[in-house]
Amino acid sequence: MNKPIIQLVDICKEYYGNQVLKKVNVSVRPGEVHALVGENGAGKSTLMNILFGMAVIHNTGGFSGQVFFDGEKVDITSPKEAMDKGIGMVHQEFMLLPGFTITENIKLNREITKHNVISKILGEKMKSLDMESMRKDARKALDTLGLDIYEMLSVEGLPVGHKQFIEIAREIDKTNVRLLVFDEPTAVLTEIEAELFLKAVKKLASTGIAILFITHRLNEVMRVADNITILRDGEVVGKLAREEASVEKMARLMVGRKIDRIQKTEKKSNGSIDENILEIKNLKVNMPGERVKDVSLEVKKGEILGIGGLAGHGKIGIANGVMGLYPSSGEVVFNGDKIKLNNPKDALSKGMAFVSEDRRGVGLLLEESIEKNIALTAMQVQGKFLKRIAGINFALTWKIRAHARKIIKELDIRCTGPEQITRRLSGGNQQKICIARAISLEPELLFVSEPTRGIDVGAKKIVIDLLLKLNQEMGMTIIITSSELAELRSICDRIAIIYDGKLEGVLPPDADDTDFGLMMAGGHGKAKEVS
Amino acid sequence: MKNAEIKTQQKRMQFMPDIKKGLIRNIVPVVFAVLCIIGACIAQARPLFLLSSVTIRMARNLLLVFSLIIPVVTGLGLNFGIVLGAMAAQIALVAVTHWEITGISGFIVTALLSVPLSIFFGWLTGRILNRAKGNEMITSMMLGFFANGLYQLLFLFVLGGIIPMVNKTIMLPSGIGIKNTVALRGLKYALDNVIKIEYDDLIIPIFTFIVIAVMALAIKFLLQTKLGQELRCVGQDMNIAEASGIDVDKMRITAVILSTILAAWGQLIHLQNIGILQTYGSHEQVGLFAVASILIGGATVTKATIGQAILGTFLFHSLFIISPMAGQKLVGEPQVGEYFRAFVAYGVIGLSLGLHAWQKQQAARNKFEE
Amino acid sequence: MLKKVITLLMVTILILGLAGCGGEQQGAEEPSGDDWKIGVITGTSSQNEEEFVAGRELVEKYGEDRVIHKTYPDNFTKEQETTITLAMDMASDPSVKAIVFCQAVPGTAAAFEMVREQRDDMLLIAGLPQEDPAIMSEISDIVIDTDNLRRGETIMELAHEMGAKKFIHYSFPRHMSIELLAQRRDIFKQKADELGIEFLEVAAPDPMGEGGIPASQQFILEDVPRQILEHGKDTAIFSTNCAMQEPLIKKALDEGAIFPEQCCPSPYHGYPGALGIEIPEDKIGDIDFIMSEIKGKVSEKGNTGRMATWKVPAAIALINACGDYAVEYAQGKVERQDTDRFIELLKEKAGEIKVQTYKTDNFLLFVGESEIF
Amino acid sequence: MGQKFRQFIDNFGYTRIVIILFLFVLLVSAFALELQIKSLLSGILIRTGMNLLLTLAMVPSIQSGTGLNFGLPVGILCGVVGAVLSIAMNLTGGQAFFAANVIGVLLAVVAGYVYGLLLNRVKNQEMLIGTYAGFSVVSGMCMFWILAPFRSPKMIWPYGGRGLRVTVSLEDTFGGILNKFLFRPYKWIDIPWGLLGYVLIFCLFIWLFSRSKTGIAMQTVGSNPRFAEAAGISIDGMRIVGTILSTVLGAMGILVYAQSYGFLQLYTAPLYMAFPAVAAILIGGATVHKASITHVIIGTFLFQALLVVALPVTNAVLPEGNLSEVVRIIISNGIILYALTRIGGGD
Repeated sequence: MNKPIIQLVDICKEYYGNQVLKKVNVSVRPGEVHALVGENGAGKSTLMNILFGMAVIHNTGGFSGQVFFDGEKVDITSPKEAMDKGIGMVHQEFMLLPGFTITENIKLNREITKHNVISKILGEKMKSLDMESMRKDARKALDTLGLDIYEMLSVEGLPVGHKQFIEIAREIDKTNVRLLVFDEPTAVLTEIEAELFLKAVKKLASTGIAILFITHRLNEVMRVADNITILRDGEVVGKLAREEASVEKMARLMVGRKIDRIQKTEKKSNGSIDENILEIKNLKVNMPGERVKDVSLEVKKGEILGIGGLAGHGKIGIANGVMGLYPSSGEVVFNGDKIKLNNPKDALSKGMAFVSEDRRGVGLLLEESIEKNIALTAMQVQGKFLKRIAGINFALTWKIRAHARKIIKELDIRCTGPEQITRRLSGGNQQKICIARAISLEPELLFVSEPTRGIDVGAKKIVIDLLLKLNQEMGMTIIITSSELAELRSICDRIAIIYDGKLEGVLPPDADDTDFGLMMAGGHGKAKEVS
Repeated sequence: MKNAEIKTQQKRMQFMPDIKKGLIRNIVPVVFAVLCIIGACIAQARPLFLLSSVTIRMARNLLLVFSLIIPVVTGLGLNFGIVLGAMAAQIALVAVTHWEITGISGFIVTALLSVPLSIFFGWLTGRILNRAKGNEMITSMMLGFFANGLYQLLFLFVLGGIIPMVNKTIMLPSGIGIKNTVALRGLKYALDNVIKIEYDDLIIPIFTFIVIAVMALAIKFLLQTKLGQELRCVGQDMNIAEASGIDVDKMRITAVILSTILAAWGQLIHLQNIGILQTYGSHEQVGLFAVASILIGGATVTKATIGQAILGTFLFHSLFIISPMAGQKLVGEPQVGEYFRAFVAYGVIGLSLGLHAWQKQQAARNKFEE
Repeated sequence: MLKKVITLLMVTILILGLAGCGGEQQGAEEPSGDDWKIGVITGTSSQNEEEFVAGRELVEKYGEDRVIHKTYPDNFTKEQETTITLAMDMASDPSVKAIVFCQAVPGTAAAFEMVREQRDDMLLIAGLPQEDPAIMSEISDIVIDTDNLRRGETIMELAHEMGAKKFIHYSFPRHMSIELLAQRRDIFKQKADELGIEFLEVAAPDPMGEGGIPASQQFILEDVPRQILEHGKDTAIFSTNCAMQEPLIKKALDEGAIFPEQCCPSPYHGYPGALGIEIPEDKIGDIDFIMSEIKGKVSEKGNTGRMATWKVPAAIALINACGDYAVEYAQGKVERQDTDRFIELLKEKAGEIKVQTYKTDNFLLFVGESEIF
Repeated sequence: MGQKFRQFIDNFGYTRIVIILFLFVLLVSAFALELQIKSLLSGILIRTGMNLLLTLAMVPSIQSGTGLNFGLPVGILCGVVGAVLSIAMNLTGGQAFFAANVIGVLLAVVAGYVYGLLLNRVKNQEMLIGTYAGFSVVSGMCMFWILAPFRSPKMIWPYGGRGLRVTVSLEDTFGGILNKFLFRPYKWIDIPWGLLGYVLIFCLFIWLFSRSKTGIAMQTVGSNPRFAEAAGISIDGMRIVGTILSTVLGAMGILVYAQSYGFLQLYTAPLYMAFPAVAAILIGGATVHKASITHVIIGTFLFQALLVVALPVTNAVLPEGNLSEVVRIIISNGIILYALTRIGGGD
């Protein structure tokens, strides 16, 4: 057994009083493929940020614990330092320049240069690029990965899979690289590409490079990992060698926790519980990064339906598609009425509302007042808060203010008043305003995407309670899309799991952890349908 | 996807046999060319005259248009700040005229003298543009106006007023300030005359074209060096460039400095051909017309090549030569011809910009729907 | 690759197209003695109506086959290359024997120089030059301008006659870099001292600046009443810029100030627009009518005897004289620099004038008689 | 206290503080130099009044997300055509002004709609394309002025030139109609209540509009198009509304300007009209993404006040030569440049 190349010892980190890593220990040896497995928000990214000395860590008060690299205690304060030490990272979002060739991208800012007449006078920067040597290096790196693609092609228009390979090729081309971190590398790959990729990882490891592999595709873990560390809520909940691991076991460790099933009071009867309020047929949504390939789903009146799944599989695309924010096709029937797709106004005016996952981008007018944010959609779509004077619809400031005050009180929004601009509010209060805006429409059906992302624990509970209240007291049908399975399981009546843009299955909230884990990892061939 | 498949697909994309698609992609130059031909037919102009006019104008303006390429590649958009380069050249020209250095040696001295000035101006422009990321174009335009004030201050009050000037021929009678016209007697055709071909009315300043060609090659060479690679990288994506350890701000300043130097030399070539410096007016047209030329050649605010610059200069000046003639023939009244020319020229520039923006939107949509 | 092919293809087509479509006259016939034309370049009517119409008059007088009339760009400071091409285009027709450029805006010197390089025999006349006199007189055969030097004295004398105690000179840096204008200002100063008039120099916004013409005009509208309030009604006002004349005349009349002369003296310059003179169709071009109309308007406001201009429109007389001279040259009747004949022709058009030369023999300056309203 | 003061300065913007201080210094020196303070102050008010609507025209275009309206000459030309037609119809006084406005606005609605369609095709390039579109339209209209069939004796050339005069006097039609209305001289200042009232009514109207359903929708599109889309607002439609409004204000603005100036300017004059309006609103603290009525009023006031006061004072300080004009160019453009480098700097 050789010495570990990297050791993370007792790492703790908190963001604004929120403990995100609790005494985490991980170590990787040269030639080892080490998988780091966990749900979204389990603390994997934070761990990597610490490893790379990202500014965000230092700006938020640093961390406690120790990092050993090659047996020495190190203090990495910038990504550049990490790179110099020989730690490479393959990013989830591509750091590729589309106008450059593959070779140029692989050699970005590490170009091989040679002297010419001018550079001898004017210095280093005037050196010509030695395209031939660069090409050879690139070829070599691509060959290592087993990627048979012409290295002088422009990156623009290449399939995503190839882009991922080019990212990796760039890292392994760095001569000193000793530890490579892959952050969910296969998330965007097709099955065949993933296959190729896994082979390449094996090959790399055999050259003596240590590999830290972050993923939640469990069967891939089984294929390549030598050792597995499972994180949950910032804690290491399991360390397994491959021999002792199984997909089921990992799935249970990954999602399993005490489910705080919130006790529901008796629902207000709102027509027949078996009546479908929404029917989605063969929905396809072209949302970048969250593409929906073919989803059919039925939603019962008065229920809370959860939509779960891992990031990038299209769960978020469903609500966005139905509400007309991204180009979509298929059929959506709401209350027996066919909804015009790609037309937000139609969806809104028929009685649906949407709280977007992109709070600051889509959900809020950051420079405007709280009251305006709350009232705007209802005013535009339903003509609320307006009075017609001389042919012009004027907004009634006092009516808006009264409404805003009422909602601020009801939802307990912490602010200086209805005129405060929303940029200054905390994430939780911003989220409440998004919900307030949606419920100002008094919708029959409410889509909520990632309602608790990026807000603190206390606010999370308030938001969840609020949704529950809307459902139970006002009889609103609610569809929650969330990456936090536990959250879904705590309030939903049913949970649909999306995998690879398609519906993998629908489970009751109290179904087995293993079933959830397997479905999310795409390993569940036949979905268990509950109805 | 199999490698071979990708290769053939790439090939297909590059060698799209569909002429229609090619035309659409080059819609701006095509529209321009068609307009020019129609104009020429209406104007009934003598072909040799057209040819010689276009040739001379190309010689005068090409380098100025080239000076726009580097900032575009670096993602700064169209640099209206090349006006400052022109100013640097004119300051050098006045100095050399004042010292009465003539001929090609005078030209070389002027070219050398304009370099430190343009480096300084370019550095300032670059710093200002770095503070106005995303608004580079309008900022560089306003910078031009501002610099014009300083320029007038220098030429009207400082020279002769604070800095004593010995040579009185270029000074106003009062001794303070430079005359509004300075004849560049010693420098006229300094470059053109080294080698030139004359045939009837047609004069081709071969040497000037050689110099321009050398500069074009120099730009090409520069873009292939390490520095060029970094400039292109900044132009493609500032964030990625930053992340891969490139000093983005410094690269942007470098690009502006290079552009300013080229503009200064371009203005020198321009003025040595014209032979007369309008002290307070010669630099004004520089930005607007160079920008118009390169856009017409099919360049965009994010992509520009030497070829586009050449094509654009050719088309733009053809249009400017032909349209007043055509206008006059068409409407039969000289002043209406003049307005017609301005209407068509500016309209087509606006239209070509519009077509670019529209194409880009179209492309984004197509990409989305793939 | 395809792009290159298309580019090449297009340039070829374009050149072929240009060649194919171009006229066929080129070198068709050697011009015989009788085959002559003259070229006249003036501003558009938005620049200066009189010049443009004078150009048209020449066309009507000698026929369209004899006189080619073109206009320089409105935006002439920025489009010098267009000005050059314009002159080159004329010169490329071997039957054109003379080019008259009025006003000789910036770019004329360069244009003339290039024409001269190709056409040794060409007669080049510059009217109302804006470029350096030394350069202009060297390049052109005849340069003719209103006598800004002598006007420095005549205007001041006229102002004195009208009872001016003070004299305000509106201009801006770019104009003061024009040699003759700067010199005139100095003569003004000197003459004012002699006559006991206080000379005041006021800077106005440059109409070519970022505020454009409106900013300069608005400044005049505001500044004149202030100056009159401060310096009293017996103040003469004068501006070097054409665009400022209308507000200047309007305010001079409103405030009862003295207005001795425009920058380009003519009853048509500034007065009709400023005073809102209505022109019935049958009175177009009737100089007596316009004079009496102006007189009427001036006396209506009680400013009689305090405003003036020249009896004959300077630019019209000038262009007509230039045109006639050019024609005589083309017909072989006069030599290139027969200034005596030229002055004769000018006197025919402009009536009583005084002419002198400036530095060189071919740079002529003239002043006309004043008409006081 | 210090904290609050800082915050106040931050809110108000260094640029404006600097300009106000500069203006203050100028006024004090004007006083010290015994210049005509009353005339200067009155001049500031009149200039502010006559330019306000043109600056106001920038507000709808910024709010609807098309940025600064460099295509303002489009609207201005509509107003000018309106005025020319009203003169051709031999109207005078209030009738002429009213008719010019009605015709101008009608034309501006059509022109604004077409221009809006163009801008929707060229998102993110509006300002550059607007500039060239403005140039082109002005040149096109020059042909119209030459070829226009109007034969009104007030507008034709006196010496037989073809087409219309460059400047048409408004003395007998509607010159000064607003300036003279409710004009009250006081001890220290003359206040043109009519003019100020008239333009402020439109400010009020735009303010009210920004509180209407359509107005709010338009601003939403400008400040966050994706939010607007999610709220069921038609982005392209609102941009067209903004462009039409801006064009209409341009048309009405030039009429206010012309009646105060006393002349109607045809041909190339409208070309330069957009720049002072742009400069004014930027100085007022607006950015290419956000603008309000306050920005318009403060900006127009400061920019015009600077133009009115700076030159007479520098003239008095530097009586010889023309240095004063050069100094003015440097300072006023320098300040605009400074304001522009603030846009990218975040808030």
